[in-house]
Amino acid sequence: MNDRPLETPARRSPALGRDLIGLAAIIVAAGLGYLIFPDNLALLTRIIGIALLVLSLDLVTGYGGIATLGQAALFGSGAYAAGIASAHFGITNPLLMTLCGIAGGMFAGLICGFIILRAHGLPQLVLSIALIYLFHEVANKASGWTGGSDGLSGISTDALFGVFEFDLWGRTAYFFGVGLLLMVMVLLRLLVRSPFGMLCRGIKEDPIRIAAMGASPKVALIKMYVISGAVAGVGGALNAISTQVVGLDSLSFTQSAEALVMLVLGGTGSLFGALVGTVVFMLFEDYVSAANPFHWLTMVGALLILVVLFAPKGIYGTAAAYLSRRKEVR
Amino acid sequence: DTIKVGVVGPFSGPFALQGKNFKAGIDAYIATHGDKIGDDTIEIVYRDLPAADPAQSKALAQELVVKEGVQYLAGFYFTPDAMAVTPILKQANTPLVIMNAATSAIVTKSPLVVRTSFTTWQTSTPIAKVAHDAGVEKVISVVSDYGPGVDAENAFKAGFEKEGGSVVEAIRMPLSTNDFSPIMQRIKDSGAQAVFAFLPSGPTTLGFVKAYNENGLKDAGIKFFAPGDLTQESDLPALGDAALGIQTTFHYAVSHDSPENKAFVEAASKAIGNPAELSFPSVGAYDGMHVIYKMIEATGGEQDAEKAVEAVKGLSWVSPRGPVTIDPESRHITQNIYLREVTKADDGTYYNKEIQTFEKQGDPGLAAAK
Amino acid sequence: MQTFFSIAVDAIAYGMVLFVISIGLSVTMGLMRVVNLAHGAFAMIGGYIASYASRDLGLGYGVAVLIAIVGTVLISIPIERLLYRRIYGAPELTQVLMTIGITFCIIGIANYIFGPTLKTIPLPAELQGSTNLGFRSIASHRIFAIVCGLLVAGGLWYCIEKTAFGVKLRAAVDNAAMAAALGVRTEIIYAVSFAVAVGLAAFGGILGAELLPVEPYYALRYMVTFLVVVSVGGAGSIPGALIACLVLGGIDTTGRYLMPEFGEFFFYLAVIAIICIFPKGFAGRVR
Amino acid sequence: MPATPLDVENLSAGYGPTRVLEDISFSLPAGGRLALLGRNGMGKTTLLATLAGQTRRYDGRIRLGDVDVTPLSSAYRARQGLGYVPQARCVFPTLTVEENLFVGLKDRPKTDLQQAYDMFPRLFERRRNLGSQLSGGEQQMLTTARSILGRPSVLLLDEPLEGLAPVICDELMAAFSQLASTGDMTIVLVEQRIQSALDFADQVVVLERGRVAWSGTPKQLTADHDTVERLLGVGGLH
Amino acid sequence: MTPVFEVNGLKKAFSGLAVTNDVSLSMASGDRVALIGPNGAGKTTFVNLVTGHLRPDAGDVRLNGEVVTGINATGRVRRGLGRSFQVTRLFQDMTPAEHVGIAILQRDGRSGRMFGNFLSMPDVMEEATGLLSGLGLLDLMHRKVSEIAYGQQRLLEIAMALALRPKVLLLDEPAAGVPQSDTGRIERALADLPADLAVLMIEHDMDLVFRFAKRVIVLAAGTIIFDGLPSEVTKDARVREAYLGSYADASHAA
Ligand SMILES: Nc1ncnc2c1ncn2[C@@H]1O[C@H](COP(=O)(O)OP(=O)(O)OP(=O)(O)O)[C@@H](O)[C@H]1O
Ligand SMILES: Nc1ncnc2c1ncn2[C@@H]1O[C@H](COP(=O)(O)OP(=O)(O)OP(=O)(O)O)[C@@H](O)[C@H]1O
Ligand SMILES: CC(C)C[C@H](N)C(=O)O
Ligand SMILES: [Mg+2]
Ligand SMILES: [Mg+2]
Repeated sequence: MNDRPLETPARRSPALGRDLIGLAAIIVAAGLGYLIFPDNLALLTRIIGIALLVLSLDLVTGYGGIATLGQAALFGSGAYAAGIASAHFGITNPLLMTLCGIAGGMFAGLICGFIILRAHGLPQLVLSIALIYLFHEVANKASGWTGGSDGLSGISTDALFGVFEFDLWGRTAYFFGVGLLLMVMVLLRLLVRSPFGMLCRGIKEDPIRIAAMGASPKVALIKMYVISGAVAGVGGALNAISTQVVGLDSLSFTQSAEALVMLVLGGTGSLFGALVGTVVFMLFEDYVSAANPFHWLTMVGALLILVVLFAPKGIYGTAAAYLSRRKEVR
Repeated sequence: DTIKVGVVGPFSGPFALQGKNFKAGIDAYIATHGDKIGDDTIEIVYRDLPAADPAQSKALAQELVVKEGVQYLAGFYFTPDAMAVTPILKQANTPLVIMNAATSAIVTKSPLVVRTSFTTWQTSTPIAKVAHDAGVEKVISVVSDYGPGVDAENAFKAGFEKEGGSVVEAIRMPLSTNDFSPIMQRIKDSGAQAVFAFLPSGPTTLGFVKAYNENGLKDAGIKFFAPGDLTQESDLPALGDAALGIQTTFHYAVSHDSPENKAFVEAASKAIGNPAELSFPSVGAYDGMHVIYKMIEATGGEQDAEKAVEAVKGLSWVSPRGPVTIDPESRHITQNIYLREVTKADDGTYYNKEIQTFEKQGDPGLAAAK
Repeated sequence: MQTFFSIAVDAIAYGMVLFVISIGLSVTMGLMRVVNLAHGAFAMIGGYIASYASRDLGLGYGVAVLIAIVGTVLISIPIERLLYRRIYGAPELTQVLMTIGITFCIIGIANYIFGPTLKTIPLPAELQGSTNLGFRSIASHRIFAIVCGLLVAGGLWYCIEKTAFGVKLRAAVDNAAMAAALGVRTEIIYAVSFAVAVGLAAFGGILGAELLPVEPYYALRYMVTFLVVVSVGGAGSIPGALIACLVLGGIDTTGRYLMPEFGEFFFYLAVIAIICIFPKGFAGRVR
Repeated sequence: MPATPLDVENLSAGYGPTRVLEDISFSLPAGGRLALLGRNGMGKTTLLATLAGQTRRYDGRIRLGDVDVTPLSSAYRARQGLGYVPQARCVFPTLTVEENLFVGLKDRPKTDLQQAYDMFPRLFERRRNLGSQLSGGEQQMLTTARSILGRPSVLLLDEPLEGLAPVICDELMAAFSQLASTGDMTIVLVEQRIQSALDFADQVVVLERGRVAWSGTPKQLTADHDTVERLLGVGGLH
Repeated sequence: MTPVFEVNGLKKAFSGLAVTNDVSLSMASGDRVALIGPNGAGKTTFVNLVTGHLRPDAGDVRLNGEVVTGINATGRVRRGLGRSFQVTRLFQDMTPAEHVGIAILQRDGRSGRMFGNFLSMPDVMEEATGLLSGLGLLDLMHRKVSEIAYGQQRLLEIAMALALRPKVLLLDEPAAGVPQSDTGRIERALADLPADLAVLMIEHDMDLVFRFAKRVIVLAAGTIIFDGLPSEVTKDARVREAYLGSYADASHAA
């Protein structure tokens, strides 16, 4: 009992240190990416956009315990919001477009959260599937606004801060993306450690128990969904800004399912897991599909199976568990 | 020098067959014409884009240009994917040779786009005349609810009304429809004498055609007209007897009777492995390669997109599908459209038998859009 | 009125085809608690084998069906031993990852072996053509599917609810460790159930091939449909799945008839409404 | 000489990498009644679970009668005559009471179910209810009855009295004594109410941090105030 | 003075089986009541009806005079109704510190804060450590719940209920599975409860019941058959037969 005063700070600093190391790791990885793939920044930017989608999915699935195969609804809404702002309303400032994306994502998050939380487990999964198809259908029908199945084109973007053009080589888009990702990561680290983050983890494990403590799981999860929408919206907006088109695929079941696969691949319930999963999956896919455009799917399938067999908590999750065990032994 | 051509298409996933046809057409062209143009060697870099995904399409195109240093972009099965690439062409200084994507408007998005395939307007307009000539006055139109489907509906309607007929009802059904019985019921109830249908080539056409037979529409004498997507050669073995007698208009039939086509089919069959898989995207790709070769000749291997495109404007040649010209105005291909009927050959296989030719058809879609 | 009957007939026929294809998934998901996204892949394998046996080997329909079911089960045995056994009881998302991986591999392999074209399974003469119901005609093979669906539903329901095997299976699913402690050999129970589910998948794949043609992408193309049907019914419940198939088939068919352009829209809206009213599906097993 | 029904030698076990049990040995004669005592978290549950084959064993041997069951899985140990009533009430929630009992029957005829109903009439009243709809005590009755139906030669009971009304406790302990006294069943009992456990047992093992800290007869333990105080944290027994 | 807690004519039947049959009772602040009764008598069901986890067929529940029958479980907790669960319901992946932390923050309306870490909030940590050490869980404070023994989990259940500082506390078998050596801790924790808190405890451990309760209510087949002083309950013939058995003979009751 005499170690009580020591307990608190001793618990805190490693977490903070880990956060800093994590952020440094992202910066280093971003730099390395730039050096290793200087002429494939478009891919890296795309990875960042999807990473934001996967992060947003992690918030609801990994931290909130909501099974969803419809997360692209938030991502696509962000993308369309940013795209429509530019193509139809002449809002071409990338920062403003990002804000539009965030708003779009949050709005979609509110709708989805409201509906999805009406069931649990498998039916919940199906609700999310139904939702993503509805979003898709709406976007398909509203072709005057969205361009329908031909995609929304005609998006133009001003230079960032009036100086950096979004050009063919994609440097601006890449650094813009890295900047957004870092900002989101910092905010999310704060969020998941906060009382609210802890509450959500509790809800994930046993919502009834949380309700018995006087908290409303539903309200908390809807909040989480809206936050998740903001994150996904950033990703969608980044996608719209950097590629200047938005297609129906950004609102598709396939996109949602892929995001889920990436998340589980990296490891749910940890922000770095989401990042690692996205990067590994997309780089792997890019590599094998370029190496053999015809039969690469088998390789991806094999990767997924191997991960389940040898890293059942996901790549990052398993590595982290291994490392912490090593530490304990020492 | 090595000149790289970046080809983007669906090489895996649900449309892998079409991507495979791209590759077959390209391989056939290289096999018959060699991989050298002057001192330059041509090299194809493939990138897979399994389904319509414009963002990914643009990223791939950027990568091809920046990293692989391709001088030409080609392929593109889906309209949105092609659309997504048009904004970067100028800065990349690369022409874009479209080997399939069939929406009229693509060529207007950039002066560096050339198309060697077809448009849905182009293939769907003549069938209106066919229908009318067959004595049909009232038609119901049934299309898949997406860009090309809507194009087909409009093209047919425009054509058919010009002939003096009327489209009594226009139905758009979701792309993912599996069971077409209720649609057939609608067709029956509409009182139309014939149905005009557009579905993208692939699995769903099977269900549609079977439902047409099984629900007794064929027996009731309701005629069936469609553009050739519905009876692409690779789907025919599955459709079997159900498809017999269906009339479609299209720019290419594998059975087309000409020495050019014989040579092409032979080369392409070898490239694709299984001749039964050969279908229309292969000829778009084959002619696309022809255009690219001409461009390379004209520029002497230098990267100059404008000059390259300039060089092929008005270019005419005899393609496996028949005589074709690149329209200097629109940079879209002017070609013959054929009326074909699904027929059983002596060896028990099915093929599209050409029975009528509409010569030198341009793209009515562009005009309609104006 | 005639239109109404006509739609009803279509709805029942379509619903029963869905039922036959998805019921195996209801067994794996509801009873074995494995989110088996590879269900469609096994249905597809069944379809390919049947197509190969009847088209290329020229065997009769019945024989081809039998060979296909047995063949699919044989193929599934090593997959079950090596892969599925590792994910029984694992978190659902891990199961999703594994079974999607398996699906990708099977798609790739099917594409490699059979090529990307459509494959059909020629029907015997008795099942070809249409049967006249008086007010309309209906494809004979659909009547066959309805009959098969009812037989499968009855047989499965009996096995699960009334036999010792069914009780042991449900016990093993509820709490594998406890069931083992009572002497239930859970691996054997699981292997047998898995084989049954795969056999049903193959059978459904063959029976439904007229509607959902066999091609490599089959495994993913219809995944969502199967998933929706099973969950709306309540995973693990045979009557639930039957009701779900008929209701969803009905909604789909009616929507497609009345306003095809919004068919998809209303279908998914209906799914949302149903789940909001029955959050566990029509007959979800209480957990 | 007939082999002892349960013989444990140098057993070490735990969960994953966490070792909980170290070097545990004891053996029981036919009809033996062992009370396994120890404070919270000392490894009683872990020991029973290890005997039942549900944890990771590092070392040691377990024999059931003449059979070395060490390499056997849980199901095969059960088929060798081991019964296990775990601490967390493990009813099958989606099965009815009757079906729950049916699983415990192993392949015996259904008429044997009557034995369970005789023991707990309450279960007969509730036989069509789902396991998840039972009250806490009813679940406890069901778990116990289910194991006894399998006629195990060795029965491991982890706090079987938890949540049962005092009357039922009396009846149940009497029933256990009865089963053991015929010599067909050997019982290992973990129980928090030390007095009940000692009244029942003829042999006691006390665990302390995963090791056997004391063993002897109930009488010896009652006399040994120091041990009782130190290992069980209870101030004196009578 | 209005009772802090009152139920009137509460009824509940599950598919025809009447489990709660017209139960009425009231408690004043500071009451220490034990609810006992045979297995399946309907005690847990009663608690669930009171907390709002089940909807009664008839009757109403009042907290501080306010009818809360139409308010959901969460709302009732906010109005000062706390409970523990008969079968532990804990968050397997979280530590005891976090369990108690959430409860404290929730009570103070701070659980929605999206920044800061409770481990660095001195007031929360102090209260949490205090609570946990009182129940002997200090050493395990930062271990995952999945790794701690069952009896300790029961203690944590109680810690969480206490952290909410309810006005009325319903404890469903708090000592089940807790070894004798540790029931002392529970007793002490109960004894330390604020004097104005009304406590209703369900328990089958009669020693604990008689040491704790100032009033005993016996429920059998959904009906209250006894409500009175502990010293009298052992004398009631019906209770002895239906419930106490030999315990009454041993007359442990003081
Ligand atoms: N799943 C697990 N993983 C890791 N450690 C565990 C696990 N389960 C239990 N333990 C640890 O093993 C030790 C023994 O636990 P066990 O449940 O066997 O105790 P017990 O004597 O039965 O206690 P109780 O009287 O509370 O039931 C405890 O310290 C506990 O922390
Ligand atoms: N959802 C339900 N459906 C049907 N019967 C139920 C349901 N829930 C409880 N019961 C029955 O109601 C009765 C009362 O259960 P309850 O849990 O209230 O008993 P209890 O008094 O708490 O008993 P114990 O002391 O054993 O915990 C039991 O017989 C139980 O089987
Ligand atoms: C009809 C298809 C060949 C057209 C193609 N899918 C497009 O998007 O343009
Ligand atoms: Mg224990
Ligand atoms: Mg109870």
